[in-house]
Amino acid sequence: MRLSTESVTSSKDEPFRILDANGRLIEGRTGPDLSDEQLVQMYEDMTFSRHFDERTVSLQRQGRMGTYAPVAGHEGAQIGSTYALDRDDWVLPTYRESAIPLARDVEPSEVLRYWKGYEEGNASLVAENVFPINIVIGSLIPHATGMGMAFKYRDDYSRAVVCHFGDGATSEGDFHEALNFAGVFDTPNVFFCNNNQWAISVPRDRQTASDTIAQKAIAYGFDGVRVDGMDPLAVYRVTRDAIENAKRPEDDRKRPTLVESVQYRFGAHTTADDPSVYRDDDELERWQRKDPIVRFEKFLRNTGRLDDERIDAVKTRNEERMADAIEAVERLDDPDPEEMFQNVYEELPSRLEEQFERLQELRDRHGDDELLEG
Amino acid sequence: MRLSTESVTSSKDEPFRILDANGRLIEGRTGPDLSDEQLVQMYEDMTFSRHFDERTVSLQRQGRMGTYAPVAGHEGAQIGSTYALDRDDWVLPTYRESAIPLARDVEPSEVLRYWKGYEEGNASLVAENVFPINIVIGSLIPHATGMGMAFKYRDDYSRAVVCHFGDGATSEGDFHEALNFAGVFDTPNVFFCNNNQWAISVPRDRQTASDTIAQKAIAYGFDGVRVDGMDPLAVYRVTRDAIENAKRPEDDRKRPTLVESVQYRFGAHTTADDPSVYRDDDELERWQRKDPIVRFEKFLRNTGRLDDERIDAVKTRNEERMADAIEAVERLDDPDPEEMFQNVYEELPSRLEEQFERLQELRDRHGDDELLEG
Amino acid sequence: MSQNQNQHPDPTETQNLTLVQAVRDGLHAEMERDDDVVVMGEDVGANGGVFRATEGLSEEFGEERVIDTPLAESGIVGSAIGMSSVGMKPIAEIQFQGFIYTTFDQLVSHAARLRTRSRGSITCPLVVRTPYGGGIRPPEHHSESKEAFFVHEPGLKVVVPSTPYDTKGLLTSAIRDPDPVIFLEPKLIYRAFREEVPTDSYEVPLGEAAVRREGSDISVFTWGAMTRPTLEAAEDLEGEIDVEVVDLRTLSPLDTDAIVESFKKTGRGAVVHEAPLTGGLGGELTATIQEEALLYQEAPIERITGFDTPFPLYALEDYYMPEPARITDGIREAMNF
Amino acid sequence: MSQNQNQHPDPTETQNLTLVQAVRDGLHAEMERDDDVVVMGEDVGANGGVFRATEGLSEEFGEERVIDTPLAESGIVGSAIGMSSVGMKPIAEIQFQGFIYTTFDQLVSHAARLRTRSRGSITCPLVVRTPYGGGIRPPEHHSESKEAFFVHEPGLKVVVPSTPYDTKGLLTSAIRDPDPVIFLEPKLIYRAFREEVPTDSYEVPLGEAAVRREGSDISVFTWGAMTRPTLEAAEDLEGEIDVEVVDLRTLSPLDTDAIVESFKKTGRGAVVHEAPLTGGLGGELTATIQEEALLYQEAPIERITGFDTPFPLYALEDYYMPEPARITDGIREAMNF
Ligand SMILES: Cc1ncc(C[n+]2csc(CCOP(=O)(O)OP(=O)(O)O)c2C)c(N)n1
Ligand SMILES: Cc1ncc(C[n+]2csc(CCOP(=O)(O)OP(=O)(O)O)c2C)c(N)n1
Ligand SMILES: [Mg+2]
Ligand SMILES: [Mg+2]
Repeated sequence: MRLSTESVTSSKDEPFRILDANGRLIEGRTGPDLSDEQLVQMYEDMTFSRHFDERTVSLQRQGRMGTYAPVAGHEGAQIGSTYALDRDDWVLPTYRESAIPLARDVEPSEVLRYWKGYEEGNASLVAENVFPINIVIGSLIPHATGMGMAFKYRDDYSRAVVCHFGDGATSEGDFHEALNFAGVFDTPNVFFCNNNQWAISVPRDRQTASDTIAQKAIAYGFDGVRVDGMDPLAVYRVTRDAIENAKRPEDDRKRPTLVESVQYRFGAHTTADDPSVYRDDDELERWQRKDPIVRFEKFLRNTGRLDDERIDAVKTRNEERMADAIEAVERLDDPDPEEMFQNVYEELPSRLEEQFERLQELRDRHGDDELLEG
Repeated sequence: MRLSTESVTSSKDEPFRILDANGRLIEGRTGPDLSDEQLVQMYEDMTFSRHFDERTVSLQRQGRMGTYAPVAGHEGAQIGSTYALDRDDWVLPTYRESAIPLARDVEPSEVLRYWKGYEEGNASLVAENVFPINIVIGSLIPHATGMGMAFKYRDDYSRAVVCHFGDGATSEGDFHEALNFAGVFDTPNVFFCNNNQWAISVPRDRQTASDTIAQKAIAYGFDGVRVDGMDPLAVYRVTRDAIENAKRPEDDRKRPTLVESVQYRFGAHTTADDPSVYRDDDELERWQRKDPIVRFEKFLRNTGRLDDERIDAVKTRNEERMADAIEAVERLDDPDPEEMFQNVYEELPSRLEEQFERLQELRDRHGDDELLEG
Repeated sequence: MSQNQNQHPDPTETQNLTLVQAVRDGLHAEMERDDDVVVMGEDVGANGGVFRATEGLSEEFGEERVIDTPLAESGIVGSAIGMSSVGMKPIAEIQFQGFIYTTFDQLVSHAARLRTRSRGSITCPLVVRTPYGGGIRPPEHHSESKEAFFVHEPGLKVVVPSTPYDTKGLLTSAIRDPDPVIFLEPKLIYRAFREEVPTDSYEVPLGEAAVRREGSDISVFTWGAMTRPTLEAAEDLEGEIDVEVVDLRTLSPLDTDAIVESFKKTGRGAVVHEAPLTGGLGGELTATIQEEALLYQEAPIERITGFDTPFPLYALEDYYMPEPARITDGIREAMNF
Repeated sequence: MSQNQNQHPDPTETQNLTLVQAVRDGLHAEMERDDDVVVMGEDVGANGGVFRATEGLSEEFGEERVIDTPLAESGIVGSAIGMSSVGMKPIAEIQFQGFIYTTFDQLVSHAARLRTRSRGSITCPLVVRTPYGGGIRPPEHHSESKEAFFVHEPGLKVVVPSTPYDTKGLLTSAIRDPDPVIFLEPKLIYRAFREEVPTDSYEVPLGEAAVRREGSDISVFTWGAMTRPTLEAAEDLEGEIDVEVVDLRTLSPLDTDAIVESFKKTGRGAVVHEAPLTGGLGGELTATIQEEALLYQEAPIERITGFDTPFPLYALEDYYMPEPARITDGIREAMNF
C-alpha cells in the first residue's frame, strides 16, 4: 500500500481516512488488521486517556499537580500510532503525549509522578521503550534520527523509531537537520507531526506558508503522508505502513516517512493557558464534532464490538484505575534532595559531594520546613 | 515570465539556460535586456574576477595573504546575479563571493584587505549595499530575511535582498528557519544557492537526499528555480525575475524565491584545501568544459560584441587594476591594535579601556617586535 | 552608582505596577515614541505573551509591529539582527531563558560582532528579552539562569532588573542603546509586588549598580530575583550583622567601581546567584574584588549559589534555590572567618 | 594530581607523534577496540578531517564508522546523542570551536541532562571533539576559546590536552567515560612538536591536573595551547622568579585539590587563558583559591588573558593572544605586589 504519494502531491486533498464522521468504513477502505480484543482495548486506552486528562487538569486546579498539557483531541493520533508499534520499536513523545506511555503500559501513577515534578516518573518510561520527555520544542527529533542511525549501523532491522512533535516544531532548525540526516542516512524513522492547528496561540498558517506539513518531506527526498488524526484506524494504518517500510523499505522508497496527522487540541495548551484569548469557540465546536473517541465508539458499536454494558464496564475500570493512580502518587514520599546530585555524572565529583554536604548541614540547621517555605 | 514552476516540479529536468555550450542562444530563448556596453562590462568583471583569484591564490602561496576561498567557476553565477540587482538592493555574499563586491564597485584593494586580515576591508562593502562577510555557514540567511522584513515593514518596495549561500548551507537549521520566515512574512527576498556540487569534501548527494535544492522551496510555500550557474545570462534572467517579483509579486506568487544555481568550483575549497584527496579530475574536466567565461566570451564574439583587440584591452586593464590593488594593500600601515577595542560597543566600557591601557604599556615595555614574534 | 531619584521624570504622575506590567509599560512607551521599535516572538501578539508582558500591544500597534513569529528561536534572533542592521529596533522575546540556547550562534557570532566586523558601519540595536530563573514550579527547562554565558561574550550587554521602577527605566535604556542587550527578566517576581512607576518615559542608565541597603559589616552582591531573599536575609541579621546589599542591575558591562567601593568599605563580601556555582558570575566578582581590593579583604568572599546540577523538576526546586536561610548562613560564614 | 608514569603501558613500543597525530592514534585505538565507537562530522571521511585528525580512518573502518555528515552541527550533536542513548559511543567532530554554538542547545539541554532526566536509565557516553584557540592566522570564527561556556554546564565534562602523550591518554579516557565530554584540541600546537607516545592504549585519567614545572614563588595555572608560552615565560624568569606551572588538563570537573595544594605552597598565583577576561575561568580559579586558601594569599591572583573583545581578524591576532612577554609581566606583577 502506498499512501504517501497520493496524499503529498495533491497537497490540498483531504487527509487519508478510513472512518467517516459516523464511524462507518469509507467506501473502498478496508478495515483494520487488529483483533476485536485489540480494538476494544484501543477504545479503553482512548477513554482512559480522556479520563486521565480530565482528572489531572482538575488536580492541577486544586494545586495538587504541576502544569499539565492536556491530550484531549489527540487520543486517536496517539493511540492509533502507538498500536502500530512493534514491541522493540522506540517512540519519542512530547509533553502532550501522555496517552503514549499509558498505551505502552507505563503505570498511570508514573505518568502523574512526572507531572508532579519528579524525574522518576520520566525515568519509568524507558523500560517500555518510550524516550523520556523534554520540553525544548523540536530538539528531540535529531535524537530519533540518531537512534535510527544506530539501529541501521547495527544491522538491526527489527526496530523502527517513531518521533512525535507538533506543527510548531516543524519551524525549528532541528526538525530540518534531523529529517535531512534521515534522508541522507536512510534511517528507520517515522516522523509523526501532530498538526493540531495551533502552537499555543499561533495558528498553522502563521507557522509556515507551505500548504501542508507532509509536503515538507519533499525537501528530504522521502515520502510524506497526510492522515486524519481524529480517525484512530487511519492513523494506525498509516503509521503501520511507515513502520513496516522503515524496517523493510519498498524498492523505490526511502526508509523514513513524515506523517502529518491532522487533528485538534480541544483544551488549553497547558493548564497555564487560556485559549479563549486567541481562538474561536466555533472552530473548537467544528472539531469537537470529529471527536476521535465518539467516532471510534460509533464504529465499534456499529460493528457489534461494543455495547452500553461494555462501555459502562470500561468506564468503571477507568475510574478505578485513575483513582488508584492518584492515591499512589499522593502517597509518595517527599523527594530526597540527594536525587538532585545523583545522576549528574555516573560518579559524583568531589565539588558536588561538598555541595551536597553543605545542603545537608543547612537542612540539619534549619529543618526542611524553614528551607522550603520560600 | 514564470520560470519557477517549470523547473521545480520537474525536478530532474535540466536547469534553465539561455546559452548553449558554444555560447549560442538556445532556440526559443530570448537574449538579455542588457546593453552592449553592459554585456562587455560583465565580461570584464568576470575576467577580472578570474585574474583576481589567480593572483590572490599565488599571493597566499607566497605568504603575502591569508587563507582565501577561490571564486573560479562561480563567475557566471556571481556576476550574472549581481548585474540583476537594482542600486538600492542589498546583497549578502559568503566568503566565496569576492566577485560580488568587485562587480558592485568595491575597490579590489579593499577586498584584498579583508583577506589580509583587516576588518576594514569588510567594512568597505557596506557603502555598496553589500553585507559584510562572515564565515558561519548558513547563519547569514536569517539576516537577509530580517532585512526583507524591515523593508516590508517600511513599505519600501524599492528594495530586494539577495542572499548567497552554498549547497552545504542548505543543511543548516538557519536555512530552514530563514526561508520559513520569508514564506510566512512574504518578504522581498531572493535566496541564491550556489550549488557547486561540493561542501569541501562532501558531495551534493551526501548533503541531502532531495533530488534538487530548488524543490526545497515547496516546504516554504514559495517558488524554487533551477538555473545553469555556468551561464551568466540565464543567471541574470532568473535573478532579475526573482528580484522583480520580490518587489512587485505576481498575484498567485509569493515574494520570495529560492534560486538553485547549478555550477562547480574549479579550484580548491580554500588555499588550505587539497581537492585531489576527495574528487576526480574527470569531474573537474567535465565542468571546465562549461567554463562560464569561455562560454560567455564565445557569445560576445559570435554576436560581434567582442574581438581579439578588445579582449586584449580588457586583459591589460585587469592586470593593471590588480597590480594597483596589490600595491595598495601592501602599502597599508601596520594595523593599530586600538582598532580591536573600538567598535566592540559604541562607547568603550571602562574595563576595556583599562585593558587597552595595559596593552599599550606592554607595547611600550617590550616593543611590538618582541610582542608579535610568537 | 546612581541615585534613582536623579532620573525621576514628573514624579506626580505614576502608576502602581508589578514588574511584568512595568515591562509592558516600557515597551509601550518606546513603541509610541519610535516607529522603528517592533516587538517579535512566539505568542507575543493576540495572546499578549505567555506572561502577558505584551498584552494589548498587538491591538494597539497592529500585527506588523507586534509580530507573532513561527516557533524558531534562531530565526527570531537572526531576523531581528537583520532588521536591526538596517536601522530598526527590534525587541525579540524568547519565551523562557531555557529556550535561548539555539540562538547562541546568532548572539555570539553576529549580534555581538557585527559592529566590530563592519568597523561600525553595521550595528545591532537589538534587545532580546527573556524571563529567567527558578521558583515558579514549572516543567523542565523553564528555570534556567545562565547569565554568565552572555557576560562572557564581548559585544553583548546584559541587564537584570529587580524592581518595577528599574524595569521600565532599564528597558528604556536597553531599547535606546545602540548595541545588543540581553534583558533577563526575573519571572519569579513578575507579580510579587508593586511599585509606583512614572507614566512618562525615563532611563535608568545601563552599567550602574544600586545599593539597596547600606551596611558596614559585609557587602552582598546580587541581582534580579535574588535581591529579595538577600534583603530578607539582611533584615533577619539586623542587630547581629550590618549587611550592605548591592544590586548589580547590569551584569555587562560590570559596575566595577560600585562593587569595589562597597567592598572597600566593608572588607567582607558574598555573592548570591541562582546559577550553578562553577563558572557562575560569583567567580568573576570575587576575582575582580581581589584584584582591586585584596588588602581590604578580611575573609573569603562567599558564593551563595545554585548547585552544580541541572535545575531539577519542581518537586526539588526549593532545595536548589538560594533562600534567606542559606544566604544568612553564608553571610555568617564570611563574618566568622 | 597524577604522575603520568603510572599509566604508562609497555614503554618500549612508542611512536614519535605530533598532537594531532596523537588524536588520530587515540581514535584509531578505540575504534579497533570497540565496535560501538564511531566518528562523525563534516569532512572526517575521505578528506580525513580539515586538520587530518581522522586521516585514513575511513579507508580502514569504512563509511559506516567514519561518517561524513551533512553540514549541520546541531544535527551532528543531536544525532550523536540519539546514538549514544542506545549504547553507541559516537565521537562527533565540530570543525572549529567557533561553529559549536548552534549545538549549544543539544549540549546543555540534552547531552548534559539526559542522565538526570531519566535518573540514569538513558546516558550519553558521547565525545565532542573540536579544535579551539587562536594564533593560526585563519579567517573569522576560527580562533575562539570559550571553554568557560561548557564548564558552567553541570553534566558536561571538559578536557583540554597540551601534549601528544596526554592527548591520546585523555582522549581514550574521554571515549570510555560514561558521560559526555567536550574535548577541546589546541590547534595552535597540533603540529608544534612531537613526543613519544605509546603504541598501546592507555588512559590519562580525567579530572587530574599535572604540574609541568615545579617552582616555589608562584603558581601559574593554565591549559592547552597556553601551556607552552607559560612555560616559556617561566624559563625566561629563571633565576629571578621560581615559577610553578600547573596544566589543568581537565576543566570540568576541576582538580581543586591540585590547584589549592600548589597555591598553598607558593602563596601567589596567576591564571593564563586565551578567552576574554570577563567571565573566563580565571575568575572561577581565583574564587576557588581564595575560598580554600585565603590565608596563604600574598598577592592578587593575576589574570593574564585575552581581551574583552571579539577575537580579531588575523592582522591583529598577535596583539590579542597572551604570549611570553605578557605572561612574564603578569607574573612579575603578582610577585611585586
Ligand atoms: C524551543 C522552545 N521554544 C518555545 C517553547 C515554549 N512552548 C511550549 S509549547 C509551544 C508550542 C508548541 O506547539 P506545537 O509544536 O504545535 O505543539 P502543541 O503544543 O500544539 O502540541 C511553545 C512555543 C518550548 N517549549 N521550546
Ligand atoms: C557553521 C559552519 N560549519 C562549518 C564550517 C567550516 N566550513 C567552511 S566552508 C564549508 C563547506 C561549505 O560548503 P557550501 O555551503 O557548499 O559552500 P562552498 O564552500 O561549496 O561554496 C565548511 C564545512 C563553517 N564555516 N561554518
Ligand atoms: Mg500544535
Ligand atoms: Mg558547495
